[in-house]
Amino acid sequence: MGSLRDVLSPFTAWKHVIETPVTLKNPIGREAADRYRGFHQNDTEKCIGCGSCETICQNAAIDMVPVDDPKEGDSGLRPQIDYGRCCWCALCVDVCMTGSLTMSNEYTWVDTDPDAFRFIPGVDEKPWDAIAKGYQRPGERMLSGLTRPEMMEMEPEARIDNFDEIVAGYSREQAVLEADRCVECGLCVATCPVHMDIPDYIAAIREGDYDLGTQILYETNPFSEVCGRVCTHKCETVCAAQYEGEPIAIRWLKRHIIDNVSEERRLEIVGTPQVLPTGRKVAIVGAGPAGLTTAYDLARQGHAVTVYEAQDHAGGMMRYGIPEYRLPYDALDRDIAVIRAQGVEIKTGVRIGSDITLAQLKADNDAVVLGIGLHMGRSTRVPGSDAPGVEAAIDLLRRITAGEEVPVPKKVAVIGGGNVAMDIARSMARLQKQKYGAVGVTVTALEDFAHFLADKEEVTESIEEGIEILDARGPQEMVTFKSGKRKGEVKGLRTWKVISIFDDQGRFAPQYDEADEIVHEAEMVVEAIGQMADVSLLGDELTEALQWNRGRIAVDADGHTSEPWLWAGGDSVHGPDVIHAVADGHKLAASVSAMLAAKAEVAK
Amino acid sequence: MKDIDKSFKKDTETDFPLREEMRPRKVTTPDGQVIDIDPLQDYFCQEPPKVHRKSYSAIVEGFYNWARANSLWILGFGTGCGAIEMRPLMTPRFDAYRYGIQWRPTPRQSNLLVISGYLSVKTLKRAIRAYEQMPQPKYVVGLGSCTINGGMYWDSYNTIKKLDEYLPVDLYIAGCMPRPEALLAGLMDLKKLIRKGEAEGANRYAENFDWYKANQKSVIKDWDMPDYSW
Amino acid sequence: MKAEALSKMTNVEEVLETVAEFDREAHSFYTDLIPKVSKDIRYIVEELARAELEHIIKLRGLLASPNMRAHLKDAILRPVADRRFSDAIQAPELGDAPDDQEVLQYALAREQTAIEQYSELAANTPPGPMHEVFSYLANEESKHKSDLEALYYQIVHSGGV
Amino acid sequence: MFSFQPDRSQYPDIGPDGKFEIDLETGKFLKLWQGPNHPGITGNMSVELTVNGDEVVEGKTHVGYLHRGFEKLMERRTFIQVFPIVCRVCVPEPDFNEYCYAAAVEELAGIETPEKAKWIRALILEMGRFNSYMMSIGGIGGALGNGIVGQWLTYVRDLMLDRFEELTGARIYHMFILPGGVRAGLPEGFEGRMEEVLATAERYLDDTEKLLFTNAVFKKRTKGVGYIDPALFESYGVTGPNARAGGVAKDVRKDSPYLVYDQLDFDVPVEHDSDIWARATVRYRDLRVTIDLLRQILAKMPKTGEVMTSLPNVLHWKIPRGETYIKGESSRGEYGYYLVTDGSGYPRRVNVRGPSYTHAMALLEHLIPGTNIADVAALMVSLHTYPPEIER
Amino acid sequence: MRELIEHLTPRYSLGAPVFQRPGLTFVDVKRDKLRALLLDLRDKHGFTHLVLLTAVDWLEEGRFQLTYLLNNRAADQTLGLRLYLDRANPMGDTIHDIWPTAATYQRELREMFGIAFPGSPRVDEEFILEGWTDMPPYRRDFDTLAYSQQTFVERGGRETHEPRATMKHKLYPEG
Repeated sequence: MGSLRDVLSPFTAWKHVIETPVTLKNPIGREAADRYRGFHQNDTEKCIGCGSCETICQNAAIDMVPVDDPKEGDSGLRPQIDYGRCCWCALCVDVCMTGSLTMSNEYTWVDTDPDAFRFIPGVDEKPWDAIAKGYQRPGERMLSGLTRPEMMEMEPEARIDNFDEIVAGYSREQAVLEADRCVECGLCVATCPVHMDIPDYIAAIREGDYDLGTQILYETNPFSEVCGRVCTHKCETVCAAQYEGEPIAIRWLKRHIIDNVSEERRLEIVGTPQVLPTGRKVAIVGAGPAGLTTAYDLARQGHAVTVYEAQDHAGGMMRYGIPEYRLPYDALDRDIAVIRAQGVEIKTGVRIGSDITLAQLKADNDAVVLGIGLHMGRSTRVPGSDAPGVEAAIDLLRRITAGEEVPVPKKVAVIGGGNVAMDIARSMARLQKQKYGAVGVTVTALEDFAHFLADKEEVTESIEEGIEILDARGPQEMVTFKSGKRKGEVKGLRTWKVISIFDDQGRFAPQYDEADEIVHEAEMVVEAIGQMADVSLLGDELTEALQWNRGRIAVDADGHTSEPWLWAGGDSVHGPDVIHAVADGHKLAASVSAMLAAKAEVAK
Repeated sequence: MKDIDKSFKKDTETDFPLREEMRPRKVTTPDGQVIDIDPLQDYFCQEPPKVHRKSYSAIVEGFYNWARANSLWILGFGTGCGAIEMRPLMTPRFDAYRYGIQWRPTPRQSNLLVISGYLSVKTLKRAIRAYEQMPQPKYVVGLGSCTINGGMYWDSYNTIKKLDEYLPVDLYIAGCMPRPEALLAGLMDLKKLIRKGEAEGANRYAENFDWYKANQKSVIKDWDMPDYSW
Repeated sequence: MKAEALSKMTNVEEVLETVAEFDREAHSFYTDLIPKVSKDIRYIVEELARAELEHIIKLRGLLASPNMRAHLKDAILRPVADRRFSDAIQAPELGDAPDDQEVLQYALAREQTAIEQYSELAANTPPGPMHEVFSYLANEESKHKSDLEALYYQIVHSGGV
Repeated sequence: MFSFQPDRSQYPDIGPDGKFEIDLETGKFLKLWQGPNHPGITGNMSVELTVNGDEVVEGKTHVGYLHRGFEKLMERRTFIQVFPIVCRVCVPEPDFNEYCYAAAVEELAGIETPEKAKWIRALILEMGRFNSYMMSIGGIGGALGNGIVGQWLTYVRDLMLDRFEELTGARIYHMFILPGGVRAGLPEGFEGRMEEVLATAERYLDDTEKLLFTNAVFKKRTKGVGYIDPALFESYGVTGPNARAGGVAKDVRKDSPYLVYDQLDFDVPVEHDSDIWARATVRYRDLRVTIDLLRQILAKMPKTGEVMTSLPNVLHWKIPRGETYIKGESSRGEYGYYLVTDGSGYPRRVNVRGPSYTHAMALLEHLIPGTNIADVAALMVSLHTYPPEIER
Repeated sequence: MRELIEHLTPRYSLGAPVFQRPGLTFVDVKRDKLRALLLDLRDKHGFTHLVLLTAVDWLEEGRFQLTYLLNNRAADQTLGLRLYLDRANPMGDTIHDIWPTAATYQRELREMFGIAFPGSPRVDEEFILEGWTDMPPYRRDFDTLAYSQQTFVERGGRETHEPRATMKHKLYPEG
């Protein structure tokens, strides 16, 4: 041991004396790498305050603090980060639903005050706010799914000659996958008109607890079958998942719950009123969503409720306005059965105004609630619009539902770009297919596809079914036969091209190209541009006595009209929408019930 | 994150008897006396340190502070993970020595204690002892989230959450863990504080000795360390 | 008849006075109509009446303004395009109890007539103050008409469910 | 020259088993604490030595100074929330925790790792090994009075930290290996900059060889010191370089290939003397292998491909009941994670098997009696233990 | 591996094996058969390496699971032996004489789970914790956050808000 080499060799280290030092001249503030996970930045405009960052933070470093007033789809909260907790793992950045939260590559923060290390990125100004370098998510978020499972639907060929329901509903596997995507921020709850506990029932799906799910649904909405199919799902428009990827299919998940609970089980879960009858009587006009929801709530509080319906079946617009292939009648009946089970009496085929007067109802009951729908179609009133062969969409739909014979010509033109236009176009297409084996429906809408009123899937499905949809066409005239046997009858629709429909401010300001004129050949022209309520049942006296608000009955926040005994809600007051009508129903019931309780107090 | 078990109460469990050496008992001392001891209650080193008075002359004090600021001698005691980022400072690349900063192996030669991250209760006991052994004037720098508010061990049963409950901290550096550059920036800031005469942690410790001791005792059981002179 | 009376005038003030008088007539027409229609749609007629009144006030303001011509020129620099949306909508006879759509149709037709008349007058007047005032008036009516069309779209074309 | 015979007349009695009867009252023994603040560079642990003259007669390892209760903390964090904290278990080589945890979760949750992610994981693990060996060899030099090696190699390690930083976005705690893959691919021009670091490293290693491994003093102090009988390897759970220094070619990368190690061409260096010298040399040689592996990985890595699979929503990610054990070859030996799940969103139990656990406790306590005080630090450092992975 | 398990099962009355992946198997074992089985595995079947010894607390089932993980390097096989102990009176058998390193594991289990291993060297000495007066912290019924809050002081001044509740409070307080 110990050769001469072992003694001399270490001295070679002296060669480093003449090397350039590796020392950094000024190490303080040396720029970190481009990807460095430094201090947080938040684009507060983009941020929606969903709180996913707070949920995922394993250090409890993030608090959601109010920065702004909440509005739809934005809680107004913004993350405040405690650098006495943070570990710079960037899971908050990875999970961020909007991609607003990022990290700069700045890393130096020295302070004598330990409380200074709490700040709201993007709100409290920091020197690194404008630094572009730092950790950003490389692509879309990957800590939760981006896309919905595809909904099983009937193929166009299979569905076009019948009125069977198109959408199959999610399977358990699909529903769990979809429910899994929810981050439970609850932003949707405020937007839902009835404030359904959406995250909770989605959680119930994940857990496979459909009984609990049903219970949650019924806490806020007795029309889960209906809303699970045709809800306008405002909730999905504010869903945090939409910013990267698709919003959660909340509507389909609701339907999935109700699909998995039998009618009998549902009755067991919901039960019957658990209170003694109060002896108070309430009459409700119209067995639509608003009326029936009111009835459901009031009946569960022990009041005797009678619903009067002019048509032969309960359901209102849900039955007579929505085609069967979107909302099967038996699904609607299952919802109504639960409501009936609460002791609600529904008298169908009774038209208020002609069969019984409103005054009579007023006399017989403690309160009257108006929940009438928009059953009258608007006409364009262009030349020829009163010709034979011109029909109102809503009227046709009603007749189809009621099983009445409707004329089915080979060529039909529809005016309108809303869901009703699609409904009648697709219904007529089915009837044509049954009768002639071919579809001949043209839809002309004033709006262009960018401003279309109908749901996207409605348009897609209509086109799949062979319906021609022409956007941006302004109706000018119903062309009629000028002579011959069919003189005066409709033979077509003349339209102009609409170049643009709204101006820069989004005000209605259409511009036409008169050179682009088309005459759409049709033996029937269906007007589906809008609807209104038939308020003639009120009678002149009451019409005059009531307060009105731009054509609709004026009500206060609780749905109370200017007459102390009369409440009104639903489509005729707040415009057409099932879920809004349900929300109105709850409000009306609460208001009526409060009044009845006050009466009972006085009686004591 | 799992929900907290609200029903949990510490120290109410009776199924787990204390270890033999932690129970109160009688002990015979080498000189034959029999004394009672209670390891969980007996504390030593109760003698408070003295407040380090400023010099009467502002010029002299200014000179002292200048000298102190330019000789930060750090105790080579890495209490937590952050210690690993101190090592590059000792090497040629970052070379903290050129700023008058160096590391010493014993507290008796150091005036700066860097608490490099979390402190387990067991280490807290040693850190306090090391700090108390350091001659005045002395400074404490808290490194990283853990010293500020518990950091990632905020729910650990074995680490303290707020360093300033137990030791007087002059300066904090954010990060988990702070890079050597940030640490160096912090030390430069500490120098400025010292020159301005604002790094008064040690005097705070002396003035509020009872408060600090009470806090220390609330978490450290079994304080079996001898008394020492300040 | 309107056009005839106006075409003979040579004075801007006179024209504006006369037009204000026309508007006053229109205002009283709508005011008279209010009780005739059902209460739920009365707001439309009330709005129409109010619009006429606002127009009168505007004309009065213009008359009182010292630099009236500048105002006129300024206004016609930003011509309002006729959208022609309601061209195909027929002008109805207002019966005893017209519905909301009929009232709007009627009002639209009135505006249409007015636009046409003022435009024609403007076209037949050589450049100068009189040309400006007719252009201005045509412009005003176009504006009014497009407001009405927007209202019509909102009420009638609610788009359906 | 001259021989030195100690006068044993003053020595304490030796019991029938050949060991000292330790009785502090005799005044012939002294308690000497090494640590916790500075026992070489091994981090915060302490050895309670009982010495008799220069000879240590008993050593007890004390740990727990860095105990944070990780295994408990993990039980109340969701599977994704565990991800940021695992790397903290071992400070100088955190990536093994990330890899083992991610692989364990992937196995129990049935997630496939993309091919490219496997290569990047292997790259990171080897980079971590590089750093760890740099610290270790520097530490051995430092503990034996050759601090300059520590200075050099810490500088080289810092260059590798720069590469870590640009790849993973952090210097020490990379938090880069997520369950399901890795966070990102290689940055532009990474290979070239890596090659520069490796070339620099080789240059400094050549110098280290001359200064340390061809050094009479170093040899004198390490050869024949701290001998571990290879027969003890199995009973004391000795793995990794400590075993390889004793002629046992234990290496998980070869014995049970994981990630892409079956596609890499490398030999496991083995020494036979099982003393401090052999342990230092085997690390030095393995470091050379690591540098070669880094080059191989960068050359063979697929240039394109996904680096991350999409995960189920991690906010309520549940993994069915099961248990698994994932291991890898860290710079200190077999590193493993034992993960038990119970079908909930939280791990039932995570047990970290750090190699230091066996090396620093029973083995060290077994080795210490009979050594010279001056050699204790070298012995500890040569075992290459990291206390945080002992107590977690 | 399957052959070995089949071979050992009758002799040591093993439970049903779980073949987690090629190279990793878990099997239940009875306490009275453990020692003989370990010796057999070590001496005859090449499972010479004790990888780890740890416990899992199945609080709901009232038992502790001890996992002995053994490795056969030549065959690249890892075998996990699961032994269940009554949680009310957990008592294990020391194996430090088979693997001396097991003493460390047993000391940790004694401290962290409160499982006794009579006869294991220094098993009752403090290991990781110092001055611990509460229940063993790795037990499932020990809540670390609750303990932490009751023991240590946190920095105040923090308050969080739930998005859903905030929006309800501000947008539809009555609903």
